[in-house]
Amino acid sequence: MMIDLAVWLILLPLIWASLAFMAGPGRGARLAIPALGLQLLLVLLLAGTVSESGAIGLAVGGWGAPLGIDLAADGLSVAMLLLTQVIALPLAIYARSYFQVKAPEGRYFWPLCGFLLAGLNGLYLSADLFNLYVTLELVGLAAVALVAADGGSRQLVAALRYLFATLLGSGSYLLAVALIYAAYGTVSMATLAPVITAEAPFVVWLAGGLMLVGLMIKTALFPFHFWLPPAHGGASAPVSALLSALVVKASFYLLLRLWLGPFAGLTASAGLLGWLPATLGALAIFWGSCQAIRAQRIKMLIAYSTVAQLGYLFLIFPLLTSEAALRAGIMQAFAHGLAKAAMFMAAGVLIKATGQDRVDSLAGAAQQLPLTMFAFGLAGVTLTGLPPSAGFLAKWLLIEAAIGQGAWSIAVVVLVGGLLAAGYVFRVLRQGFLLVPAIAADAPSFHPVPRTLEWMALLLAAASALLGLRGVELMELVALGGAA
Amino acid sequence: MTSGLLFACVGAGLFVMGGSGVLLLKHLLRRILAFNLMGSGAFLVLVGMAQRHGIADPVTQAMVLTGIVVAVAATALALALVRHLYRLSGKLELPEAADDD
Amino acid sequence: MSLGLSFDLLLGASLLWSGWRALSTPRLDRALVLFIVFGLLMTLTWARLAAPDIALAEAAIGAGLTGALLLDAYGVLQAKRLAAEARK
Amino acid sequence: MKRLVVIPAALFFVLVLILALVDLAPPAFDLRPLVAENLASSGVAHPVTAVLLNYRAYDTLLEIGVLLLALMAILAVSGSPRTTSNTSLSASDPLLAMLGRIAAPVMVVVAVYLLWAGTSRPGGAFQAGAVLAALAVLLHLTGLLAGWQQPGVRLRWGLAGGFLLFLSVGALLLLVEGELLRYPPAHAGVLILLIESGLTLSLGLILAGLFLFLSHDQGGPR
Repeated sequence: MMIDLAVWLILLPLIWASLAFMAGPGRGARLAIPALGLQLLLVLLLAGTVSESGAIGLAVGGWGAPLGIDLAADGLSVAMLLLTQVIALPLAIYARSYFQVKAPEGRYFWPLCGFLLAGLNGLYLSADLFNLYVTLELVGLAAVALVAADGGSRQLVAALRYLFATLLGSGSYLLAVALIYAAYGTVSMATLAPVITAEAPFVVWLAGGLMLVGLMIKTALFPFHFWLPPAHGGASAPVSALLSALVVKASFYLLLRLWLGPFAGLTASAGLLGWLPATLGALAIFWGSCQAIRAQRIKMLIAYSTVAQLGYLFLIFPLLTSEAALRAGIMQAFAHGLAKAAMFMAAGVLIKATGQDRVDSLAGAAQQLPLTMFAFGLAGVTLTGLPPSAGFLAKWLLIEAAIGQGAWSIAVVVLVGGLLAAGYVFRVLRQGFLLVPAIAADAPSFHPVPRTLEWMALLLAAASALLGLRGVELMELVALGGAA
Repeated sequence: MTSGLLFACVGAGLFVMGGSGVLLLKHLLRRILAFNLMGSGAFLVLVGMAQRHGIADPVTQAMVLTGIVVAVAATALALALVRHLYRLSGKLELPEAADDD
Repeated sequence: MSLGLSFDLLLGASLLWSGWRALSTPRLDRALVLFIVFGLLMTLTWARLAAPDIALAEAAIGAGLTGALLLDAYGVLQAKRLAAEARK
Repeated sequence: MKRLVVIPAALFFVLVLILALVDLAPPAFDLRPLVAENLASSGVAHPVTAVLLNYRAYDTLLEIGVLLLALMAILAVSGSPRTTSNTSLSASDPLLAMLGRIAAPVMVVVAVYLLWAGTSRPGGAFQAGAVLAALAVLLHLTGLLAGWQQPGVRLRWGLAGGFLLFLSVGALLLLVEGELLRYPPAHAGVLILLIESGLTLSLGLILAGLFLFLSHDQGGPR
């Protein structure tokens, strides 16, 4: 009975998305928000079930792998599902007010968003390599469509870049699935895990490499990050939040799942392999942070910060022999997800209020929009990794794992990355809190903004800053039945 | 050599050709063609390798049917973006470097 | 070498050739035609691989619909270009 | 510059890949016997249809979702509805119009045949839907059917109806049988035919929509 919960997490968004489409352009918020509330309830129940009785699996159609498709929910999947629903609900409430003011961009937001969430939930639950391909495409195409929806030519260029990158990524993944099927005759992860060993034929190594590269492109790991800043920086604020907080995490999750699951035999035999993503991750932290410090537009600053923060996720790969590294990765995914959603939402409020998106134009924002600037500041605390935020806990866990295994270089990267993050966060806060407009007449006029927008940004920011205090429960969940 | 294996090798060639095309070609319509070649190549590897001993495999055939539909969906979306971009800017190529601000 | 295999070799070579030319030929209209030819060759290939379902889908969706979409897009782009040149 | 990296890398990769493919041992698992054994309880006689709509029906469900998503994406991208002047029917060649009128009933019959044939031999909802879509495109080209702009409520129901029907059957089976899309063997055939009929109609509309929504967009660079 309880496993049905997991299936409804995929079915519900598909249902409300289709109904929203049938209801017509711009409609669907009143359906989506209660449904998202229900989804959040379901995922909490699912988390309870999994922490009581361990990982659960289910065979769609009653056939079971390898003939049918299996779904599986373990601690890792449930953690990602939880992150998705926790962010989606406040984001939907935010989006509802946001698009009320500025209608045309949001005409197809609800159906597209529903399909995107269904794709994400489906991806976290799937245990079948080919089915994962379909969910990857669902997520990728929905995300591209959201970036492009009713945008100008700059947004279209960004969307096209994103589209070709994501198609290249999923194409590589598909070829890898074909190679795996050629070698073993099945695409079920549970069936594959015991048979893929270090003595696997060379084709399997090629498949692993293709999946690694394909998913790194989709996660925008340096040097494949080129598509991310324009896409995330150019979309409308709710979409940017959705993309930066959730979508890029999906391909990271899949990489982690494959690394620890079916390909564990290969990754364990090639100990140095983990340093490839970790090195790129370190470069991403430096490159992304420096670009963020230089960026002129506030949303580009946040987008480059995403490039940097994604880097931390990849630092865990050489350390995965210990459970602590996995926990650090998931905690970082939560910290960044919550904080980045809050930041983009706050940026959306600032842009709506000032009508401009330059960092320089924020002078005096703290007097006009104290809640929003406070939300931005709290999210910034998480990104820099100050206690008691989730970001602090993530970095603490990561440094602990790194030092435990003698990987001092990773600890150094984490510390330097925190300083760089402080650099770009402080740039915005200094403008907002400390500077007053040079001449009173020059002060940007602030338009009134719905309070809901401010409160939702603050809610997520507060969650990101306070999660550090309640991190233990989450960590216990991740440990449960994780990494089969 | 069976036809399955032969076409799988052809598929490998098509995939790589299409992939390089997506990376290198400037004209957006050509990139869409290249993406389709890439997809067809992967499908040929999937079915060809599964049938390299000469017996038809309905599982991979069904997967490829799914894949073809996904590919046409992606192609249609790409064309919608390209046509709209052309309408707004008159351009059929992406600008060289992503602009920062 | 059997007749079937030599046919397959020829077919495989034509697939690679038409795919290559579709990407490299300088004229866009020729490229699109070559791409549709490529789709038809794929249909033949699926038939050779004992996959009639895919052959039907490839003919209808792969070559047919994708080809129609591309040609329609090309037609519009061409018409606009001609109109723009006429205005000059 | 980029070429100097990509082309040698591509050539090297394809060489390695082909060498690896050629000397690959036979796979450890073989799904063909499983497909054949369970065919009797799958509700259809054609193995590919059995995989598509029974064993791996969940893939197919999501794939229809992807297609519907692409259609919505096109609507979302193509901008706000503009003046309808450029979608008025073009005065068409009477010969073409006659061709369209003759072809229409024939193609509908072909679509129904393909749908029905799919249970026992090659064919099925996709192919039948594609034929319906081709019919719509043909009618458009012969001037009998206008290009589509923003879809009205009936068209939206038609576009999403097949997907929603598939989804409802899946959800119903989850409630009744305890697993998503687990057909009771006695009713599998009927349920699959029901799903396929809905899909044929919606796929026909969606595939036609991909063409017709895009092709109404004739405006030049502004």
